[in-house]
Amino acid sequence: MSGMHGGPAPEVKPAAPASRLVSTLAVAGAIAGLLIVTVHQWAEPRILSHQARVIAAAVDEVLQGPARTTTLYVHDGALVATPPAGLDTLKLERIWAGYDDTGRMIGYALMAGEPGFQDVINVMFGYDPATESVLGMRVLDNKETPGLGDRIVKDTAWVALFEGAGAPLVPTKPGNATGDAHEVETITGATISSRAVIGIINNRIERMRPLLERAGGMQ
Amino acid sequence: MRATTPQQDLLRGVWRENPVLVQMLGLCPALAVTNSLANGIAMGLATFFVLLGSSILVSSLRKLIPGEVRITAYILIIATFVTIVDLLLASIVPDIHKALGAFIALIVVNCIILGRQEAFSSRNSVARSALDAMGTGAGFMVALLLMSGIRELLGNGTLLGVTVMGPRFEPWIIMILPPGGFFTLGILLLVLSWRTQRTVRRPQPRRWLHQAAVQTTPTTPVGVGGER
Amino acid sequence: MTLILSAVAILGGIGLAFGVIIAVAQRRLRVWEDPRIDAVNELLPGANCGACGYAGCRAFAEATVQGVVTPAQCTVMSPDMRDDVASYLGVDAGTAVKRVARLLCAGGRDVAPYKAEYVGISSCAAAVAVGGGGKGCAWGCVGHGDCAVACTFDAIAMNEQNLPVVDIDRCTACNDCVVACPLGLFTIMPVDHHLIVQCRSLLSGDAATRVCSVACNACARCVQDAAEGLIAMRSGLAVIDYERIRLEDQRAIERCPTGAITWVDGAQFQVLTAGGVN
Amino acid sequence: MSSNGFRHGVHPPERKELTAAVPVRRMPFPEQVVLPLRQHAGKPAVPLVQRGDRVERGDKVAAADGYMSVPMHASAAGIVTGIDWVPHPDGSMVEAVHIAVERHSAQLPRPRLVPEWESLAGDDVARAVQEAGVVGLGGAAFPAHVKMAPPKDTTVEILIVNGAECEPYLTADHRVMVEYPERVHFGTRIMMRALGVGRAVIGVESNKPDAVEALRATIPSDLDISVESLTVKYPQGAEKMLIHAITGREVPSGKLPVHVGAIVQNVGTVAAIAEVFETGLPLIERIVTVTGRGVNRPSNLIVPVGTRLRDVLDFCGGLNESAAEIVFGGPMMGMVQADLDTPLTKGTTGIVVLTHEETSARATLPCIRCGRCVDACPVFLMPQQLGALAQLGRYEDMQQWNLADCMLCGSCSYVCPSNIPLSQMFALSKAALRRPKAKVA
Amino acid sequence: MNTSPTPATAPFHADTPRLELTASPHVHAPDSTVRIMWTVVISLLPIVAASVFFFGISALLIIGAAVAGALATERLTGPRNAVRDGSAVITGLLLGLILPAGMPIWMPFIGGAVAIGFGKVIFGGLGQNVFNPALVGRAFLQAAFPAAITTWPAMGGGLFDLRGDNFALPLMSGNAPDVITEATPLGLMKFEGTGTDLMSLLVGNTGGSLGETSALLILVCGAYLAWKRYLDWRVPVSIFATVALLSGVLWQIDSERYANPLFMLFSGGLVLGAVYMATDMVTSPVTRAGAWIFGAGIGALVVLIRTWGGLPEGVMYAILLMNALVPFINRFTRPRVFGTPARRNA
Amino acid sequence: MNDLLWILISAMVVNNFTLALFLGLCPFMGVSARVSTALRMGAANIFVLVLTSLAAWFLNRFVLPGAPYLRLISFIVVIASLVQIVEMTIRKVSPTLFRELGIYLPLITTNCAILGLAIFQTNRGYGLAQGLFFAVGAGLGLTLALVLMASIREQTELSIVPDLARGMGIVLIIAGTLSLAFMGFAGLFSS
Ligand SMILES: Cc1cc2nc3c(=O)[nH]c(=O)nc-3n(C[C@H](O)[C@H](O)[C@H](O)COP(=O)(O)O)c2cc1C
Ligand SMILES: Cc1cc2nc3c(=O)[nH]c(=O)nc-3n(C[C@H](O)[C@H](O)[C@H](O)COP(=O)(O)O)c2cc1C
Ligand SMILES: Cc1cc2nc3c(=O)[nH]c(=O)nc-3n(C[C@H](O)[C@H](O)[C@H](O)COP(=O)(O)O)c2cc1C
Ligand SMILES: Cc1cc2nc3c(=O)[nH]c(=O)nc-3n(C[C@H](O)[C@H](O)[C@H](O)CO)c2cc1C
Ligand code: SF4
Ligand code: SF4
Ligand code: SF4
Ligand code: SF4
Ligand code: FES
Repeated sequence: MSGMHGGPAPEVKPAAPASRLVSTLAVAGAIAGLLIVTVHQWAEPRILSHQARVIAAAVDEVLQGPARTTTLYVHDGALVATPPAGLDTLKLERIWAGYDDTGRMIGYALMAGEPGFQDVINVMFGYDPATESVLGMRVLDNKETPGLGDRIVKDTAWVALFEGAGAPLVPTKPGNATGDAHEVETITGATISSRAVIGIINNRIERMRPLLERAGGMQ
Repeated sequence: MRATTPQQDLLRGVWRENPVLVQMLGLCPALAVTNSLANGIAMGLATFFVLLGSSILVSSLRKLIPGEVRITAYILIIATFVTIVDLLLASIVPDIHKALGAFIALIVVNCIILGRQEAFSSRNSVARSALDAMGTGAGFMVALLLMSGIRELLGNGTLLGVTVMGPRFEPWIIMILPPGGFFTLGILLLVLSWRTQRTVRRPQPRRWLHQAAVQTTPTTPVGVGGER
Repeated sequence: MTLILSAVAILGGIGLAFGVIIAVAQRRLRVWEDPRIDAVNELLPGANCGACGYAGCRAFAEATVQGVVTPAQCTVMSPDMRDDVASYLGVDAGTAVKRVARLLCAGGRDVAPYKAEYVGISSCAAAVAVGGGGKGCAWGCVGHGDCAVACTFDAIAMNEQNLPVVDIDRCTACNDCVVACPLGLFTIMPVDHHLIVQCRSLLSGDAATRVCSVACNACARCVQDAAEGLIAMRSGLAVIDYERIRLEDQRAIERCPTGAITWVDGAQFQVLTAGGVN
Repeated sequence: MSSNGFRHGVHPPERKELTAAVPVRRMPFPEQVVLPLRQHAGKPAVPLVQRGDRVERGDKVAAADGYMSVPMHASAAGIVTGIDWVPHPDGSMVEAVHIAVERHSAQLPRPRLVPEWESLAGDDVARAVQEAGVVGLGGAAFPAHVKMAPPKDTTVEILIVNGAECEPYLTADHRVMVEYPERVHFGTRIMMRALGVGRAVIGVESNKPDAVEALRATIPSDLDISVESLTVKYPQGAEKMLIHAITGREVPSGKLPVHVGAIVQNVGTVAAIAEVFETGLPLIERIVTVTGRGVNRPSNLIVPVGTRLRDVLDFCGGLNESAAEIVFGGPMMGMVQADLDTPLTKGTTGIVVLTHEETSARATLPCIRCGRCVDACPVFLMPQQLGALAQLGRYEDMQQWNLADCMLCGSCSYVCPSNIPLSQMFALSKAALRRPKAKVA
Repeated sequence: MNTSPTPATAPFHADTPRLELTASPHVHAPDSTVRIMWTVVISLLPIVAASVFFFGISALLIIGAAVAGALATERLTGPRNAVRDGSAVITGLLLGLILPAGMPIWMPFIGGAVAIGFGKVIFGGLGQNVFNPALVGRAFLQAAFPAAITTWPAMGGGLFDLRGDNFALPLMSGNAPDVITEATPLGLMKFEGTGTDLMSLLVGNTGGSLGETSALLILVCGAYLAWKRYLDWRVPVSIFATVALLSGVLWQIDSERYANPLFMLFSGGLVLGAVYMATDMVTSPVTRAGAWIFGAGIGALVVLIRTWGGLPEGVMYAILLMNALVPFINRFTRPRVFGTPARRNA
Repeated sequence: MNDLLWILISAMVVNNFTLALFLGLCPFMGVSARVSTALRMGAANIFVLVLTSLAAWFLNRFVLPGAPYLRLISFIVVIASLVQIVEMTIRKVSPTLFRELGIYLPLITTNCAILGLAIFQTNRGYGLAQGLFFAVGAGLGLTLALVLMASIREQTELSIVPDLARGMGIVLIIAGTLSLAFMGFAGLFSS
C-alpha cells in the first residue's frame, strides 16, 4: 500500500558507528529547534494580537459596544483585576467587564462551551447581573451541520433574540411563544443546536452567579 | 535499472502516479480539508512547500544520514518545515489556519511526504529530488483542487465563496459532510478507472454462471444474471 | 535568548536521547534480509504462473539472487526484462528452449458431431461430468474453452469449430491448460517437434471414424511409413516415441486416411476466424 | 429432535404414483447384452472370455481384480461377440463383454450347488457374496462383501436396511419390499449372521405403508428385526441421515458408518444376497423402475444386467415426443444419459424419462442470499457461501467451509430461487481439488 | 467465451428424439427470485394506496419519482434486463414511502438514482449489495437536504392539493410550503415530551413520511409475505420484541422521561422498517440464528438513537448499521456442520 | 453522562476518527482487505495510541510547558522513534508477534490518527485519565471501522463487482455509506 515504487534497490550500507547516529540526531534536533524558535519569535506577537482582536470584537459585540472594557481573572474563587505575578495570564479563566461612557458597568462578557449536535459549541455572551438579563450572544466556533446547525451563527434574527432576554432562558417551540421575556424560540431543523446554545448560557450563568454577585458587592 | 529522464521525474507524480488518485496516499487531508476550494488551495500550497523543502534538504543530506536513523531524521526535517508553515499561516491568514485546524500539523504524517523521502530523495540528486517533489506536490494539488472544487460547488453552490449555481440552488449539504468526501473521491476514482478501462483490459477471474449457460440451440434460455 | 536556548536544548536533548537508544537498539536488534530479493521481485512479471518451476515469482527471485537459476528460466519475461534482472544482479541471462502447448485432438464440430445437447454451466469440466458432454467422441474436445480461460497469457482462443488455437508466440509452456483440460488433451512439447497424432480416441476402424472423421482408426500405415520404432500402435492409437523424434520426417503422414497424424509447423490449427475469447 | 427424521432437507413432489402399484414383470431377453467391466466402485473386473466363446446364463465372464472388486457373470446364454468399447452410464467409454443372446435358448442356468450358508463362517459368507458379484443396489454400487467384513478394530451394533427410497419417481425398492418381504428378511438374516450383529432395522419412508405392512407381517420370530417408518423427506435415504434418524447418532465428518457401529445396506442388495443363497445364482439381473412422463408404459421390471437402454425403452412402449431427458437413478442425483446404446449396470435403480416442462433450464439469477439453501442442506453447510467461492475458483477456501462434507444431494440446487446449480458447482470444485496442482495461486 | 458447440450433423440415432443433458437435480422447487420480487411489489401497493389517501396526489408524485429514478439508473448502469426482476421497483417504492410528501420531486428521483447506483449497481447488482439500497438513498437525501426532509406536511387536505412545492425546478429549492407542517409523533416526543395516542398511530393519521403511517396495514401485508415465506418472520419479531423489552424497562424506570413501549413500537418508521426493510433477504443474515441477532441489534440501536441520540428517529440508521454487521453475523452464526464437534469460524 | 465515558463513546462512534474526522485513512484503505489483518491492525493501533497518549501527556507536563510551539515536532519525533524501537524489539523478542502485529507498526507511525490524537488531546487539555480513555476510544473506533470495512470487503470480493468499481472505487463508496450510517450516532448523549 505504500508509495515506494521505482528507485534503485537500497545498496547494502555497512552499519554506521553509534557516535554518528547520536550526533546526527542531536545536531539535527538542535538545528531544527533553532529554526523553529526563530520563526516563532517573529510569528508569536502577530498570532497573539490576532487572538486578542477576535476576543475584543466578540466582547464588544455581546456587550453592545461598551465604551471601555476590563479583563478580570478568576483566581481561587474570586475575580481579580491583576492576577498574582508568575501566573501565565493566558492560562487563567477570563471574563470581561464592560462600562459605558459614564463609567457605569453594563455587564460581563462570559465565554463557555458545551457539546452541541456534532461537537462542542463555544459561545461568548453578555450578561447583566443587575437586571438578570442576557445582553447579546455570539457563537465563537462550532462544528454543527452546515445548513442546519450553523444557523445558530448565520440566522442573525435568531441571534438578535438574545438581546435583553431574561435569564434563565426558556427554549420555546416556534409559534408557541407567549411573549414572556425569558422565552427564546428554538430553530426548526436545528432544535438541538439552538437548545444547546441556550443551555450553555444558562449553565454558565448558574456557575458564575456567586462570583459575579460578590464582584458586584465589590464595586 | 532503467533511469528516468528529468521530465519523467517531474511529470510522473502529477498524473500517472498521482499520490492521491493513484497511490491512495495522503487521503486524510485530501478528504478532510476539501470542503471548500480555499481550504483545498491552502492545504495544497502548504504541503507543496513542505514536500519541496524536505526533499531538497533530505537529498542534500542523504550522504550524511545513517540508514538506521533515517526515518527519525526525515521526520525531524519534515516536522520542522511543517511547524514553520503552521506558524506562518497562523500569523498571516488566521481564518484559513483556523479552518484547516489540526490538519496543517498533520502534514507531518502525510504518507506522501515521507514516502517520497524514503523512495526517492534518499537516493537521488538534489535536482532530481526537487523535480520529483514538485511533480508530486503538484499532483497532490491537482487532487485537492478537483475534490474541493466539486464539493464546494455542489455542497454550497459557490466557488471560492462566489455564488455560481444561482440564488435558488438547493445545496447538497452531504457534499461538505464526511460521507460526501468519501463519495466524491470514490466517484473520481470510478471515472479514472473508467478511462483506463478503455485502454487496458484486466484479466478477469472466471465466473461460470455469468458466461451464460451453453446454448446449443437459441431456444434454451440464457442465464440472465450478471451478464455484462 | 533563554527561549532559543531552551528550544535548542529540548530538541537537541530529544534527538540525543533517541539517537542513543536507536543506536543501541540497532546494534542489539537488527534482523537483516537481502534487499535484492525484493528488488528482483519487483522486476519479475508477477504472473506467479509457476512456469519457472518455483512457487511464485518471489521464490524465483530468491533463487536467482542466490544464483541457483538463471533469469531465463522465467519463460514469461520479455528478453529485455531478462536483461534488466541479469544486469541488476550482474549475472548472465542464460537461455531456454521454446516449448509450447499442443492439442491432441482435431475433432472440431464440423468433423466430430455432438449426439446430445449439454445445457448448463459453460465449462468443459462441467459438460464432461454431465453424461460426457454430448460429444460423439468421448475422448474429443468438448469445446467450452476451460483451457482458454485457464491460460493466464491469453495464448488460447477458441475457433469457430470450438477447438482451442494456441498462439505459440504467447504460450509460455506454463502448463495451466494441461491441468485445466478435463480430457487431458493438452501436452507441452518443444516447438521443433513436428510430428503429432492429433487424436486420443481408442476406438478403431469405422467405430472411430463414425464419431469423428479425423480420428485415428488404427490402420497402422504411419507405423510402417515412419522410421523404425518411431511410431507404435497401442490399443487403437498411433503413439509417437518422442525419445526418437530426431528420426521424424514427412513420410509418416502421407498415407494417413484420416489425417489424424500431422506435420505441424508453427501454429497447430488454422488461425481462428470467428468466436475466440472476448 | 424427532427420532425418525433429520433436520433440514427438502420435499420434492414424489411422482411415485406412476409405478408404485405396478407389479414387477420380467422383461424378455434382448438380442444382445453388454457387460461393462466397470460396474462397481473399485477396480474393474478382468475378462475371462474371448470372442467366439459360448457362455451359459450365470457363467463367470470376468474375474474380480483384488478385494475391492467383484466378478461379472453372463446375464444371458449366448456367444461372446467380442470385448469392445461402449458408452458407460457416467458418460465415459468403457470396455465391455458383448454377448449375442441365443434366440431359442431356455436360458436355464447351469445347475450349481447352493452355498450352505449356516455352516459358513462370516468371512466365507462374504467371500461367497463377492463370488456372486453382488454390489450395492442403492446406486453407489459399492461391493457388498466389503461391508459384510468390517475392519477388525470396529464393532457393528446395528444393521440398517435402507428402504427409504427417498428419490422421487423410483419404486424399485418399494416393490421389492412389497413383493419379496421374506427374501428381504432372509437376506437380513444372512447379513446379521455374517456381521454377528443382534439387531437390524429396516427403515422405510412412511409414504410406503404397504411395504411397512408386508415387512412387519413377515418378520421372523427368532430375529430382532424392526421396521421403522420414517418421515418423508429427501434425502432420508442418505446413509448419514438414515443412521441419524434411526440411531440418533451422527457419523463423524469424514468417517464411515461403522464408526458409530452401523452398517447400511439397501433392501435390494439384501434381497440379492438372499437370492444368492436361495438359488445359487449370482447377481445377473435386478429390479429397475422405468418411469417418467416421457415414457409410454411406466413399469417395474426385472432386467438382465447389461441390457441396452434402447431395448428397455422399446419394451416399455418407447418414448413419447415430450421426452427430453433420460436419467439413470432418481431425478435428484441420477446420471443423465446421452446414448441409447448405454447398457444398464448393476447400480441402475431406475430409468426416469423427463419431459421438457420438467427439465427446461430456467434462467439463472445472482444469489439473493435468501438462505433457503442453508435451511435445506442436510449437513448444515452454507451453500450460498460455497457457491460464491466456487464461482471464483477459490477451491481451497471452500474446504474451510467444509466442502468435503457435501454429499452432492442437490437439495440446495433444488430450492434455490435463483436457480443456481450449486451442487453441480460443488461436484466440479471437488473434482478440481482432486486434480494435481501444477502451480501456486 | 460464448462460443459453444452447435451440432454439425443430425443426431446419431435417427429414430430417437434429440436428448438434452443437464446437471442433476432434474427437478426444481416452484419459487423463483423474480416471482418473489414481484409479489413483494404487489404487497406494497395497498400501502401506497393508503399513503395517497392520507397525503393526496403528492404521495403519488413522490413515490413515482423515486421509482422512476431507481428504474432509470438500473436500466442505464445495471446488467442487461435487470429491471425485469422487479427488485428495483421495490427499492423505488420503499424509498418513496419513507419520504415526506412535501419535497420537490427531483429529490426523490435523485434518491432513487443514488439508491440503485451507490446502493446496488456498484456492488454488482441484484443480491450483491451490502446495504439496503432504499435506505442508502434515504440516508443520502437526509444528509443532502436535511431541512427539506425534516419538514412534515400535516394530514388532511383534499386528494388533489399538493403538500408542498412538489414541482420546484430540478436542483432548485422549493418555496416555503404554504401548507401547515406538523411535527412527527417522535419529534413531539423528543422535543416537546408529548406523546400521541395509540389509535391514531395504528390507523396512521399522524404526521410523518408517506408509508410510515398506517402500522396495521403494513403488518397485514407483511403477514401475507411471511406466510408465503418470502420474508423471514424472525427478523421483525425479534425487532419488535427487543424494542418492546428495552423501552419497557426504561418506561418502568421513569415513565416521565421515556416513551411508553406501545408508542415506541408503532410510531415512526419502525413497523415499515422492521417488516419490509430489515427483511430484505439480500442485506440480512442467511442463518436463522443470525436473523434473531440481526433483529435484536436493530431494536437496540433504535431505542438507543431515539432515546439518547440527536435525531428523533433512528430506524434507518439502525438498519444500515446492522447491514454493515451482516457479513460478521453470518460468519459467527455459521451452523455446526453435521458430524463435526464444535463450530469452526472461517 | 459520565465525563470519561462520554469521551470514550464520542471518540469511538460519534466522532469516529476514521469515518467522521478523516484520520488514519491510509491504513483504513490499505489494510482492510481481510478481517484477520484488520483485527491485528486495530490491536496495533490501540497499542500505539495509548503509547502516544502517554508520551504526549508526559511531554506536555514535563518538557514543553515553556515551548508550546515545539509540540508538533517533539510529538512526532518521540512517537516515531518509540514506535521504531518497539518494532525492532518485537521483531527480535517474538518473531511470531512481529508477524502478527509488528509489520503494521511502521505504517501506523505514518498515520494521522496517532498525531491527531496527541494534538486533540493537547488542545482539549485532557489529563492523564481522560487522555487514556480518549486513546482507547479512538483505538476502538478505528478498529471498529477497519473490521467492518474488512468484513464487507471480504463479502463484496465474492460478488461480481463491475470492472469499474474493482479496487478502491468501491471501497470509498462503502466507506461513504458507513460514515452515512454513523451519522445516526450524531448528537448521542450530548443533549
Ligand atoms: C444530516 C443531519 C444533520 C443534522 N444536523 C443538525 C444540527 O447540526 N443541529 C441540530 O440541531 N439538528 C440537526 N439535525 C437534526 C434534525 O434536524 C432534527 O430533526 C431537528 O433538530 C429537529 O428539529 P425540529 O423538531 O424543528 O424538526 C440534523 C439532522 C440530519 C439528518
Ligand atoms: C511519518 C512517517 C511516514 C511514513 N510514510 C511511509 C510511506 O508513505 N510509505 C511506507 O511504506 N512507509 C512509510 N513509513 C514507514 C517507514 O517507511 C518504515 O519504517 C520503513 O519502511 C522501514 O524502516 P526500518 O526498516 O528502518 O524500520 C513512514 C514512517 C513515518 C514515521
Ligand atoms: C443424497 C443421497 C440419497 C440416497 N438415497 C438413497 C435411497 O433412497 N435409498 C437407498 O437405498 N440408498 C440411497 N442412497 C445411498 C445410501 O447412502 C447408501 O449408499 C446405500 O443405501 C447403501 O446401501 P447399498 O450399498 O446396498 O446400496 C443415497 C445416497 C445419497 C448420498
Ligand atoms: C422481503 C423483501 C424485502 C425487501 N426490502 C427491500 C428494501 O428494504 N430496500 C430495497 O432496496 N430493496 C428491497 N427488496 C428488494 C431487493 O431485495 C433489493 O433491491 C436488493 O437489495 C437488491 O439487491 C426487498 C425484497 C424482499 C423480497
Ligand atoms: S496455459 Fe497452456 S497455452 Fe497458455 S501459456 Fe500455459 S501452456 Fe501455454
Ligand atoms: S481442449 Fe480440453 S479444455 Fe480445451 S476446450 Fe477442449 S476439452 Fe475443453
Ligand atoms: S438459495 Fe440460492 S439464492 Fe438463496 S441463498 Fe442459497 S444460493 Fe443464494
Ligand atoms: S449438495 Fe451439498 S451443500 Fe447442497 S444441500 Fe446437499 S450436502 Fe448441502
Ligand atoms: S494521510 Fe492520514 S493516514 Fe495517510
